[in-house]
Amino acid sequence: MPSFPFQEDHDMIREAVKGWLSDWEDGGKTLHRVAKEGQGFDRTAWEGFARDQGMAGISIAEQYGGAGMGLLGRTVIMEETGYTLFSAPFFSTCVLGADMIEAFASEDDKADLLSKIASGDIIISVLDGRNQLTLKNGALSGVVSPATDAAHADLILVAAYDEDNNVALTGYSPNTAGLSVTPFASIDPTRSQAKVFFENVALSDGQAIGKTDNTAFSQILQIAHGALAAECVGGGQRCLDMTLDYANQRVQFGRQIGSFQSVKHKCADMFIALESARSASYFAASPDLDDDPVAKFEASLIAKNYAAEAYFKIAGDAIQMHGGIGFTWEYPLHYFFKRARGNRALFTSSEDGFQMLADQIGLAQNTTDISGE
Amino acid sequence: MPSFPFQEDHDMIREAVKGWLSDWEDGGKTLHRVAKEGQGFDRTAWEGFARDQGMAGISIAEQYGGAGMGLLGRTVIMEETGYTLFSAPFFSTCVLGADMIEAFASEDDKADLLSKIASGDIIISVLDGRNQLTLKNGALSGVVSPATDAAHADLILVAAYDEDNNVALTGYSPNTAGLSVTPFASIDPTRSQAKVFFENVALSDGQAIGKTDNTAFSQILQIAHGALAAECVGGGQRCLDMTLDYANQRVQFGRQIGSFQSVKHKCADMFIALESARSASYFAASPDLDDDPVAKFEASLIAKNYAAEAYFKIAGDAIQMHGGIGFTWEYPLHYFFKRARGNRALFTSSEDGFQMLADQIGLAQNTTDISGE
Amino acid sequence: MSIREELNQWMLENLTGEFEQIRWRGGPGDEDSSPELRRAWEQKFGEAGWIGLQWPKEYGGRDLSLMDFVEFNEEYARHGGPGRAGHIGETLMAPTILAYGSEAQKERFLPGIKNGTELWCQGYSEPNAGSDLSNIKTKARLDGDSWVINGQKIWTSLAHESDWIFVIARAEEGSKGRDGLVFLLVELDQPGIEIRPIHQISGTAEFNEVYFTEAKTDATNMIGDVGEGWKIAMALLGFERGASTLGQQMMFQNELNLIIKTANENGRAKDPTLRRRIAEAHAGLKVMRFNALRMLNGTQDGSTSKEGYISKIFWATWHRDLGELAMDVIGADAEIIEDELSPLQKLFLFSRADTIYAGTNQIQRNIISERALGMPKEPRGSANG
Amino acid sequence: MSIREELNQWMLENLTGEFEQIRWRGGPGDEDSSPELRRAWEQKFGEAGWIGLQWPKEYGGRDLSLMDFVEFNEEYARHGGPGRAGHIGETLMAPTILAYGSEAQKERFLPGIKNGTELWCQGYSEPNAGSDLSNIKTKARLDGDSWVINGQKIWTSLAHESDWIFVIARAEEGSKGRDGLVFLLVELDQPGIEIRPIHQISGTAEFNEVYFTEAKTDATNMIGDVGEGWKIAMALLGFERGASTLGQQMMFQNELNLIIKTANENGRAKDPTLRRRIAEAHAGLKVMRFNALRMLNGTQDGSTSKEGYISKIFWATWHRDLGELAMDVIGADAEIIEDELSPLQKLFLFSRADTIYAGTNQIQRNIISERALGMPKEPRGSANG
Repeated sequence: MPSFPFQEDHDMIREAVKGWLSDWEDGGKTLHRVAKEGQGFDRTAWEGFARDQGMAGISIAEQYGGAGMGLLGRTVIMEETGYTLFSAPFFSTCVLGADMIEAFASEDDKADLLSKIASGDIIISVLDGRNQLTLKNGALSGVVSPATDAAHADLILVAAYDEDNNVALTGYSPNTAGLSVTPFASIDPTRSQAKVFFENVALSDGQAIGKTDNTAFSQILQIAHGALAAECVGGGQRCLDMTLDYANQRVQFGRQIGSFQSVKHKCADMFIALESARSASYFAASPDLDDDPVAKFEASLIAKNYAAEAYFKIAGDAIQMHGGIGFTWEYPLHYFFKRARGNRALFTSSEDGFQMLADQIGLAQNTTDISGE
Repeated sequence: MPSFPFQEDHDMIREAVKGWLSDWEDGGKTLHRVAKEGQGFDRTAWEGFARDQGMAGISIAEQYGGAGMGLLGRTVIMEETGYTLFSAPFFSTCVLGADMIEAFASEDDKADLLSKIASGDIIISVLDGRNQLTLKNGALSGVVSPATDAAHADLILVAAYDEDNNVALTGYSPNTAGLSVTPFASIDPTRSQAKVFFENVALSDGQAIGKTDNTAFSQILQIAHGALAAECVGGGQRCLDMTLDYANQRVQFGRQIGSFQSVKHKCADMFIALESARSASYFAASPDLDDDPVAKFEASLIAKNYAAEAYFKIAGDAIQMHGGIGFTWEYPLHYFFKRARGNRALFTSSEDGFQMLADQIGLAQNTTDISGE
Repeated sequence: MSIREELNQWMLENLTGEFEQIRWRGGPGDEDSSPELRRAWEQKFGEAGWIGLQWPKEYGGRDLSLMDFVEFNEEYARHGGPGRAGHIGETLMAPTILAYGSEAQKERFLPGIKNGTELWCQGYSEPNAGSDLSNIKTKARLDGDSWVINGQKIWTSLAHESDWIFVIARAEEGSKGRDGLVFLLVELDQPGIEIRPIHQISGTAEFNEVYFTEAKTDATNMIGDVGEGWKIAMALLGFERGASTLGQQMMFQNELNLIIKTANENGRAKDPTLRRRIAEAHAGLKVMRFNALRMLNGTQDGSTSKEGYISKIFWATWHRDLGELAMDVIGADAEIIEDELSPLQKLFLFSRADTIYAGTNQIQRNIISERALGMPKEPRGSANG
Repeated sequence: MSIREELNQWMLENLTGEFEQIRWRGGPGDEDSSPELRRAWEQKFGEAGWIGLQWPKEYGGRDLSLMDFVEFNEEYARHGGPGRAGHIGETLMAPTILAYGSEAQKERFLPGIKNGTELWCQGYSEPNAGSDLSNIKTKARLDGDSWVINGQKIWTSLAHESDWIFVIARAEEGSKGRDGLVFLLVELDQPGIEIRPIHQISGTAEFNEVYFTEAKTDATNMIGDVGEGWKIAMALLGFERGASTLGQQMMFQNELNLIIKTANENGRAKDPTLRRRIAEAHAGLKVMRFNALRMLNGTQDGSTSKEGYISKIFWATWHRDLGELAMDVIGADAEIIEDELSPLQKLFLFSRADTIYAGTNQIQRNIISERALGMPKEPRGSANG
């Protein structure tokens, strides 16, 4: 029986992906290589995964050449790529990019772009430029940072306010005049980050994908970001697994350290946080919510922020439980800790996320803007 | 050698007070009696403590008949009354009342009132009515709640804004026309609380004690409330002592529960919180700060809020470590838990307290008022 | 008509009149409120056929599916249905009798539960066997056709409102730990039983001590055999993690709603720190609900799936934190008691027990680490381990 | 002139020129920065007579009182004085030699420390003796006039920048735990010693592994006697909780000031949640300072007063939390590395080690519960306990 809420085919995909990614990661060796190369991106592996394994299209509708396995399908992938820190643009391209196109593009553009995503032939980076970019005389200026996976994207999807304060979504080639992408080193070396500079980039130089109002755009963006919860769950599971392996093997004071109550209880707390985050993640991907965008938005908000907090706590505890080896570079645990820290801040901070949730559940708000910037 | 930062005479006072209060409390029996009587006040005991034992004047200057033992003197008393939940108005009268008079009264009033405090002949309740009372045609109206120890006070000292937005301090007899005191049951049954109603209470019907600007008044009030830190430390020490006694005596799974790491580590955490709170409390009472009112204000702010948070955490953990017996009425631990909860909210909430501290250390503030009411 | 609609209809028609006053009442920490009215409600509820829905049809149940039962519980709580006086009988005793009882025991005891006429309580804990449940000292000896019981139980919820108690006792002289125990059903109204209330931190008394002095029960009132007491007691605890947790969560939702309402009314909803804590509480409740669905869909036989192990510590800790949040949301007035403790004040005080009874948080972490994570057991002490 | 004024004058005149670039640098997590310049600074500092102020006058000290030494440290930190390359020598090695060393050892080793010409590191931990310090496997055997050492030490701070190491090793074949150990002083620059850096989570390498293969030291370089190694090692750790903690706190204050500045500049100072966390960090630092004063006034002999036991876990946890706060205050840009890690990024990453090295938080809680609270020890396992 497949584990709730998944179906048999999800479980099969998980088994296949798990093995492939485990080979890729090679017990941390590949993470060291990726960190050394400094790109946060393993192109060969991505092509193997996306094209040869056919994983890029897991949640793309069947009519566009995907497997049509819905949010639960990509939850499986994100969990397993999180477990191995697979350094590839699945989230940027197949979640963020695909969701934007699915929601806002014309049927023709969908047919074109979604099938390119499904076949692994395109890498997309999505930039939310609503607060960073200004539109003047039909051209965009400003800087968007951090811009995940922009450094090797074939298509950069940019959201910015138009003259009517709607959100316009435009697709640019990275070679567009006035647009430049500068990669930067991130604390998390397994994810590709960049700054994207816009100097009078004409809207007409890009491909107009669609328009929508601000609220609808925020909802779709949040639902896509909800998939990060699964990445957090996968990473958290990895941290717990590494900790259990270590605790059962390491002997101090004449006992496995895993027999000490302080270690056992910390592992129990990690497990509680992990399974809670898993419930939050699965809830947001639950097909029950498919017809209720507001409920799905709220569930995604909960999932992303709850799971990101849990992952950071689990990863920090994992380092602590490992003692000295936990904070060495050689032992790959720190990559997970860094990813956890990055995920807490990616898109919205947990603080802003929970404040948004407070609005959502009907708590009266202050009228003043209290966030920084 | 006396323990830093105390002197020999402080240690002597502590020994004397400790024994007397322990006899009073009688292993929790007296707390049950006080709770049953519903006054939160043991008059006989107070008279014994204040008059016969001469403890009311511990920090009053010698020229007014006190012992002149400074803030460290009253720290000793507050710690020990906190250890036993001594149900008497030492804090209201000998700390809050005395500080107000010391800071704002004329020399004549000081001579009169401070010596009455020192001799244990007067009970004072101090009401901060700045936001609750309005002045119209020379008379005050409104309700102040909670008003600690007002139900049995001989003198009610009321702070309210005057026409110039200064703070006027006026002393009233509880029999003053238009003033009425209604005691209420509090979750913490060992402390006396009331609501005090003002219906056109003429300023001229009271004794004008003094005037000051708002900032100076807030400072003095905060410094007085800093003494609550010592009460929290005393109460926290009692919770830890009860927990250690229990953990060393109770056997489960064939071992004293105090030998389990989860219990040991929780007790260690309680001790860390307690000793930190103690440092905060002693720091605020340190004679080094006597010439620096701003530093003393800040230290009091830290002490009260830091120690109140610590006490609440310690008391909650103490209940948890006791298991079933910890949440029974019969076992007196819950009185300490309730006092801890009350102290967190008394005067200012910890949240407001830390926000004030943020101002104090130079963090830019928002202009909007974010607190409730 | 779905079960939800059926119940909705019935609640609209029946949670009326005198029963209005127990709407939203009788939850954890409030179980002492209006006991007689709640007993009457239990009978009315039973007469309407709402008790034992998941039981097999041959015992008067409807063999209701899990998801339908979930809906049923949610609907009940949505109406503010009173805390069920018969919940220990329905959710713990009945599944145990169905799984381990004889045909005669099923016939004797299931109808009283189903009709709401016989209320049950639980006799597990003892003064010296709190977290260490196997350290049972209460003794039972067979004397002719009767078991004769001597000893003391503690933390027995609602014993003073119940008709029967199930008891684990030591039947073999000199046996230790999990061996030699029996699981007995005992009528409370008899000279050999004395019930003394334990007043809690909230001043109320849901819990009791129950003293057995030559108390008797018929020899036929043993579930399983001599020496099987531990196995049956543990199976019963397994049922505690069942679908009733979803009903409990709806009670929690009601409490959270009250907190949100309070915060909006007194303006503290605008305080970012409280906003965040309330939002986190809301998120926690959603997590709890989905975790329960995972758990219930994972196993349906009283055993515990891996994620099921987090259920108790998660809700207990969440609920305790909610109590602290409630007081902070009320603000300075939180200390004032008008007439009696308000529901949020009760929540604050009673929820301190949540992380202790039915396995403290510390015991839960032991269980999780050993059973869900397979970590090594601690060495036992030498005293009597 | 007070010691504070004396030092103020000197710092104004000397922390200048090339040394400007190491102002504020070289604290924990930043100890790899400009090692040569900091070695030069240590010598300059020593030449000025600032090292060994608390030592007796006969060994070149000034017998400085505790409170004066506190002021001295505060003043040094106030100027952003560089992390001291010689701090292990001055604060750990020297007091140990003064307390347990022979007259000859004092004459041989104190001047190098005092002049800033000989830097020390610590050889305690081993790969299989992390928290369980007594499980030492490194061996020493006396061969003529020399001790010959074989084994491996780990987590040795700054071994690659040091001249000497002090080592605990097992001198009696077959001895266990705390018995049979010696405390040896060993010169690092010799063929029998290999130093390998351990790269940390921050990418920098303060810590090292040190391998001993037939390494030698003169027989006279043993402090105490064979079998006294444990006693001396523990006494040395006692000195770790000395007045130098106050200097450390001034470093912390500088970090906190940088966070406050950042928050004011980027506007996050107005976020109530961050405001509260920053205010709590400030309160924690004041508490730490007063706790240190209580501790230092309580005992002045290297033993630990009751409140002294909380010192390590308190600062370590506070500092780790400060690292997380720093990143949250920076906001979305916190991930961006410009050229090299910024001081606040280093703080975040390196402080993960704080709650682990020199006794993990878990070990600290054991120590507190057993030594400060007198709670029972745990039963040891049977394996080799």
